[in-house]
Amino acid sequence: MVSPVLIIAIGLGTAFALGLLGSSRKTLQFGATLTALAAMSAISVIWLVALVTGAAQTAEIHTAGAVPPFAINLRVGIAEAALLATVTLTGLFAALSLRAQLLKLGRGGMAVLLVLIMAISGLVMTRDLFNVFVFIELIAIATAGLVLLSEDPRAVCAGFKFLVVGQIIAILLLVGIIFTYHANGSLNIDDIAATPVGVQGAALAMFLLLIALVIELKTFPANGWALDIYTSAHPGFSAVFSAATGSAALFIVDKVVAPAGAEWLPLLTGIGVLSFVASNVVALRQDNDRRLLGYSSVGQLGLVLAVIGQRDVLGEAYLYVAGGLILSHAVAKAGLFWMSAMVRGRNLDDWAAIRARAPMVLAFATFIAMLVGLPPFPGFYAKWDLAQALVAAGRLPVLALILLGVLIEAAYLFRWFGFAIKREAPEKGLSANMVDCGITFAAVIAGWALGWIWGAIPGQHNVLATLPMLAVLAFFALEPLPAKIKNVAAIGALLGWFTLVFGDYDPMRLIFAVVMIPGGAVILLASFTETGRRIGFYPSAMAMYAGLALLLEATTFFEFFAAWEIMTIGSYFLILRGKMSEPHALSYMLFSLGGAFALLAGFALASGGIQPFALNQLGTVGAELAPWVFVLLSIGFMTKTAAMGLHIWLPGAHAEAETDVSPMVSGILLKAGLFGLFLMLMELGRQSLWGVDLTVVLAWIGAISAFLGAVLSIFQEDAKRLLAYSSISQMGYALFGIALMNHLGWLLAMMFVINHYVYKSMLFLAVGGVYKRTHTKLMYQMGGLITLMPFTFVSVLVGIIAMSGVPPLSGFGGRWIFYNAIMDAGLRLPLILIFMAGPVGFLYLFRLIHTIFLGQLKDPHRQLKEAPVWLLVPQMIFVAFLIGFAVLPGMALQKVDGYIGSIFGDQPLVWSGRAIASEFGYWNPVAIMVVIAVIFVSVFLILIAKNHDAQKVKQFNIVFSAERPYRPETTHFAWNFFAPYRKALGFLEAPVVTSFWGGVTDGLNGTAEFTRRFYNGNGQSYAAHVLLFVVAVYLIAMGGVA
Amino acid sequence: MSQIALTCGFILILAGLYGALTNRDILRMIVAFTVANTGVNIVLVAVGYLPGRTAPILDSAVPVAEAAQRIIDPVPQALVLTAIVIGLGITALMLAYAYRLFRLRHSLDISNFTELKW
Amino acid sequence: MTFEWIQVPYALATLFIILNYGLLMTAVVRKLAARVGGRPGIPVWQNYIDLVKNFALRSKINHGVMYYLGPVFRLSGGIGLILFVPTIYGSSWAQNFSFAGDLVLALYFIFFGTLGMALGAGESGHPHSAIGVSRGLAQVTTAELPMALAVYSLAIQYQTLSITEIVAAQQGGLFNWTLFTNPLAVVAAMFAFVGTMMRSPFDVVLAPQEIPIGPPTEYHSAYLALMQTNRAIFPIAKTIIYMNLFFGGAANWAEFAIKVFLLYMIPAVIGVVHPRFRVEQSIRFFLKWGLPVGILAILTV
Amino acid sequence: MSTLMQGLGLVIALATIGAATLAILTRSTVTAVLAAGLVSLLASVLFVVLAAPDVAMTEAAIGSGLTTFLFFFVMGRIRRESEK
Amino acid sequence: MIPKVLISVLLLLLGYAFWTLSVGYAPDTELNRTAAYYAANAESEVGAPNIVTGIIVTWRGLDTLGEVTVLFLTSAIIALVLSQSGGPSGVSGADFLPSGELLTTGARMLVPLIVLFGAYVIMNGHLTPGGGFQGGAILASGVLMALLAEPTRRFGHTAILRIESLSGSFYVLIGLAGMAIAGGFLDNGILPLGQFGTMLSAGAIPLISVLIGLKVGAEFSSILQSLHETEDA
Repeated sequence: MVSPVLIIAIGLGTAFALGLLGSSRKTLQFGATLTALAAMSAISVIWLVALVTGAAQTAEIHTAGAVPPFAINLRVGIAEAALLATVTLTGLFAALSLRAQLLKLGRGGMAVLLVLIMAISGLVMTRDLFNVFVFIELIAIATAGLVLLSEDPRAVCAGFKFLVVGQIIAILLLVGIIFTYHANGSLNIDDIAATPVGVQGAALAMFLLLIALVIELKTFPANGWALDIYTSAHPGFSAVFSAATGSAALFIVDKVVAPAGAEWLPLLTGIGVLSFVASNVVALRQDNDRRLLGYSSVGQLGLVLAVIGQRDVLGEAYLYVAGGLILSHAVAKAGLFWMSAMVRGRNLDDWAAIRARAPMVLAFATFIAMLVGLPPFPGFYAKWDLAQALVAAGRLPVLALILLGVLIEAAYLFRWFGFAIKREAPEKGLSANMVDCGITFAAVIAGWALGWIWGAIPGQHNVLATLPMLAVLAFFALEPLPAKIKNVAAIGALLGWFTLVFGDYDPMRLIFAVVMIPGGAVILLASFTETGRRIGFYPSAMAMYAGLALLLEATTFFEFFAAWEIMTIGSYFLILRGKMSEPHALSYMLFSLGGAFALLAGFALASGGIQPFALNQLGTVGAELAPWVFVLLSIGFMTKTAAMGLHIWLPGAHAEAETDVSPMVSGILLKAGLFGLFLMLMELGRQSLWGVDLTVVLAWIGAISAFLGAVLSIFQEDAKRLLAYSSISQMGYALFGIALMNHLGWLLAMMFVINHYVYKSMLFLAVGGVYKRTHTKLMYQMGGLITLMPFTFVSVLVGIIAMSGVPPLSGFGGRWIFYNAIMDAGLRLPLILIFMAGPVGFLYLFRLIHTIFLGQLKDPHRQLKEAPVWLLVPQMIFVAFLIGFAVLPGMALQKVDGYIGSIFGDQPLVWSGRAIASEFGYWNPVAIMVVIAVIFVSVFLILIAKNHDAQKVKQFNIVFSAERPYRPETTHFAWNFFAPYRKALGFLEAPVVTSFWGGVTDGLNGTAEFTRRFYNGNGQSYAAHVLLFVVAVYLIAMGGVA
Repeated sequence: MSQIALTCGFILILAGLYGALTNRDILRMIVAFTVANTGVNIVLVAVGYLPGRTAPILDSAVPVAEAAQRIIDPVPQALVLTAIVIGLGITALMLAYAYRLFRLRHSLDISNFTELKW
Repeated sequence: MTFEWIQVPYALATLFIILNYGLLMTAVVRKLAARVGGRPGIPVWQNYIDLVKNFALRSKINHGVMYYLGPVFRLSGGIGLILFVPTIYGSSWAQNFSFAGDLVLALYFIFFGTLGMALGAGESGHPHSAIGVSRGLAQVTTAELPMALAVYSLAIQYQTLSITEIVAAQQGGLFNWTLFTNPLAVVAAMFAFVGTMMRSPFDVVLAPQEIPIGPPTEYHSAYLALMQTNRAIFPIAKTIIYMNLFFGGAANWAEFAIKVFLLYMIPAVIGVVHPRFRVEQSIRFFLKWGLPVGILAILTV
Repeated sequence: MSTLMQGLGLVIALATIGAATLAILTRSTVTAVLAAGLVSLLASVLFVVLAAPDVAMTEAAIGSGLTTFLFFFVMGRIRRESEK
Repeated sequence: MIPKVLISVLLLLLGYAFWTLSVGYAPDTELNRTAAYYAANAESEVGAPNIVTGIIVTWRGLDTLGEVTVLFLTSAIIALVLSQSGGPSGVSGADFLPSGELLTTGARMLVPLIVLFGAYVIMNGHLTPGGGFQGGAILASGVLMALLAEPTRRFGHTAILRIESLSGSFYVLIGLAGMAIAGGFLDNGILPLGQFGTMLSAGAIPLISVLIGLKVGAEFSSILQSLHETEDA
């Protein structure tokens, strides 16, 4: 093992020696630079590996042959080694990224880069306060030098602002250091920490020291200078500035906190959280990509600073959490800056250029997921552990603010991703070359590898090391294959997984599993219509299914949450594929993440920091916390089921998705929320808060959703939106059923799980087929398609009969159970809404079938063909199932009924033969079917007997008001179909919820716009901000310490 | 003695900062920073000063055995030496920047260099 | 209760009685209304004549499958409704096929014919049919609401969803009728009854076109005959439900005939003396008057 | 340490502050640069009083010497630039 | 721009913090443990009577290496800054200071003396006040003098560059040698400590001082030259 000092020696030595190579041999100089950086990287990586595997112990390196505190010493432990590896590798890649500039400038530039990397490494290793100062100054000077590499003349201004602030930092730092030395008689960090301090003024000295280091982190609001650098510097350098310098600066704060003492931690937390939230808010209004990344960097550093401030409660998890966040940040930010080097335009929507290259999209998605902290990346694990620790320590406000910040960060990052995927690609395009792509992909690989490592650490559940996730990865590899082959593989994978696991599930899980896994496979049949390669579809879809599969497998909170997030990510990418879905996918993502954070908080509250916490221990939560856990989890789950108030993401997301995606996200994905609610209520049962029974609240929300969803649905002109609102209504029913908290209520909800999957999938596929042929989703532009698309018509017909609950199809079973269920329940008022929702639902369903298939056929549609056969196949399977399920509901429900009975300890339904009886009524599906069929057939036969020779006439052959209509359009009564209804009840359509969320968004954006005016571009103002920050924190801190 | 030097150093720092924050001329800002840096150096040295002792050089006047009782703290001096040199480096760099900025806009007024903002 | 083959002829007999009763009674009601208006009115056998005439008509056209099936759905709905509800309490042969399902089945099966008819009319391509359906559906959502609440109130009151058991609970005297034991529910239900019998003031649904529900411009011949048949039995079937739920049911055919006639007369009389509401007016009416009563009914039971 | 030294220190400190004030407040940049050099020079005297000869040497050579020349060089460049 | 009043208030508050520091400051009466260690071990460990030099070169050698690097960086960056900007030809110093015959002649005489003095200061750094930095700065003033005297003359850029690179590289190598054969990176014990208080003593300190002096001198010179000269260099 070579000594880590060599990192410094090699860096410096090479920098000095470059002058010997002669100014004309630039390539040689560049080669030497690369070699030196590679050697430095190699040393750090070797140490990292050795330390992690236990082959080496933390190294204490003494210089000058004396022991500390009398000589400067260095240390390399695991944290240091990891940071060193990050720093040196970033440096190596940065040299590659900057190669053109470096070769142009020659020796000087290369030397500066080498010294910068050397200095950052030194900063990471050193244990001496004044040495810290020297390295910081070296970094500052080198930064000021490298900023000049940019071709942007504004970089000069940025560099100068940076130097001005650097001077102020230096002054504060020196004064702080010398007084700390005076108080402690030592400059060695460990020595200071070990010695108790009694001297007056030591706290103030420590304050100056800390605040100077904190300003190095570019905390809000003392960070205008740094943002200018991010905006104008060469991105190859910005990557170093953000990833390497930022991480090292954090590490220094962390080092100094030990001698400073725990009383400074709250201050750091406060600064960090403020910086995190405020930077992210300001970033909302940013449209320059690099400045946006700058704000994001500042925010991320603030987040880690807050984590440093929480080290007292994190205990052993501290390194894991902080490290996860830092490394995620470093890798992702470096990667994004490198990508920014390839994108020619500077506006966010110029990133649409990357769309042409699928690997770039993958890279972009990876980096964003890392920043937001989504699985399987380290930030996700870190976020989880952080939440657990914070809740265990009762620091809920900190957690709430951090989650808020993450949410805002997700907002602009995913909005940006949406731009990249959906906006028109700019002409300027991309200047991709092998080297830039190579280093970007090195970052991508590093990101996934870190995800694996973070999961593989003992005591953690490795999200990536599960069969479904491996399958997802496999589908990345399959991407070059044609879509049809991948589709076979996907269906095979789903069915294979199902056969593997279904034996272990209890009946209720089994129902969910059938709907989610083989149910997904049935919908995938429709994907056979797609030709080409369909890049991006299968990894996303399989990620969603993997999430669902893991959700069912989950036994602990963590597994459940991880699965939940995976499912969300996958479905987000799926939804984003739709033509017009950009804003809707974003709002889907944000609501989902918001809901997920509610879950995170709820789980953390429930477990009280104990890990792993089994799902079925949820019932053991103490009586004081249980209602709160209930509230948080319900919010999380209801976001997924799109309960009224949290629903505004759904219509757009479901309606704008692709033809075969809509049924997946509607028919299948919504059930995840129900699954969660089932799990929660099974364990928690009824809970009351302030005397209010929370299940009653849920029932009300369910009823309101059922009613308003239906009302909104009837006013839609867009067929898919109509179906989407209908889903809100249907999920409202299910929610109501669950919230009844009795046997039949739950059975009702289970019935909805099955039925809604079947008929909503079927209807979405049918409408999708129509859309494929007519190229419109507006129903009033269709009409009369029954003769052209008979199969589609049949499936819609069966679908709406089933959905409206008209006997004999399976929807009626749901209604019957519903009536029996409410007989037991004490709830009466919300029932009014439910009662009304039923007929209202009939309205929109009729409209759907009428305006599309009946009425007059439009001229442009006369030549249409039936929908593609692969769209029809799953529909026909569903039709067959609906009829079968209508006759024999017992095949699915009887076992579940028994299982629910084992939960509630009762058995209200009696299954005798094929008839079902309850305490109140009875239901014989076979008899119903037979009677209706016999009557129908008899009447039909009579009609045929009389009218078999009826003359077929054109549909258009009609007369009204004694006139022949002129064009079919004029006689298709379809637009604003329920005009009287709108007149009477149109006020229910008022977009109250949308306005509310719109207000929240506008408020945030307004705050962002207002706040960013603060960055007026004047270097002196920035310097004054720094002073203002120092003084403000000083006043606060002294108030706190005194 | 050290109180006097300390106060003097702090006043120089504040004066320097005041100058740097109120003078819009870039060169004057740099001048102000050199004043502030000098102030910092004075503070550093003042902190290492022990009344009634001599410079930390062992010669005939200060034999090794008595050194600990006779000399003042050498550490701050060592630090100041470093700080002075670093200060010069930064000043030189800022001057070079000032020249670049001047070439960019033919102005030395800091408020003319604000196109990067928000 | 299970199925036995003997039930089939029993059911057919019931159906036959109700069909004739319906044909005659609607004619009588029309005649009464005409007399009140000072006109001579139709002969009481007029419905039979129309039925036979339409069945015999030779010229017939077809607009498509759903158009063809619409009347079939319609009539099946009417017949089914009768057959799923026990007609005469205590009679061994007039229980029909009520073993197949309870009150819930009857309530939801009402929509079967409506839906089919609406679809059939829709395929005729006539704009008026669509307008009629739109109005009808819009109105029915609020008109049925008090009924649903009343039924729920009733079900809680009697702790059963079985129509037979509800009727059984009302035996033994006039004051055991739901009308007296739960008057709020009955009032609420009567809102719905009046609202769904397609008479003034709630018959604007029929006004523009008379296709989906009333006699036809497009539907004719055997289509019309089927619909006329349904017109005779469907209101009776509905009235039977109300009779069973709220007015003690019928223990024999005479009681049946009287009660149905009287109930049927309620909307007829109201219709004669009230002008039409527009649809949004009826919606508001039901929400303003029917709904509160219904709510009271479920809260006080 | 005698009162004499104290007095000397005080005088030098006051002079330094005076020079600094001049450097900050004067209108002429040249005066400011020279005043800043003077501050350094006086500071190095103060260092001698504070028993720090090494520092004094450095401050004199670097702070008051080289730095001042750097300023003048840059000012010369700028002047020529603006004359052009 | 922020109003001056606001700045003043901010600085007053900062001044309050400084005032608190200064009021709370009491000079030590004894050397603290670090300083006491240096005082006690200056002879035995580094062998340099000038403890400050001992600290700078040995105990805090890493700082010094960094400090040298700062100058190195600065000179490199200034060269970059000025080479990028392009500018008028000619020299600048002449505008401010007369470069008359007297100065030229005086400079010719003075420069060798200054260089000599610099060398002395460097070589005696471990014995008397002075050392690599001070000496290097003095060397640079020699160059400065020459520049002022003969504005148009160009000094060997390459030579300065070579000196800078070589001295820097050697410094690092000596540091590594310390790691290889003595107690650690930058240990001066690679050479014998010698007779305390003599010129050739204190291990590698004089050698390092020379390297520092050369390097600092070269760097200062290069900075001065860069700022002084025209860009076409």
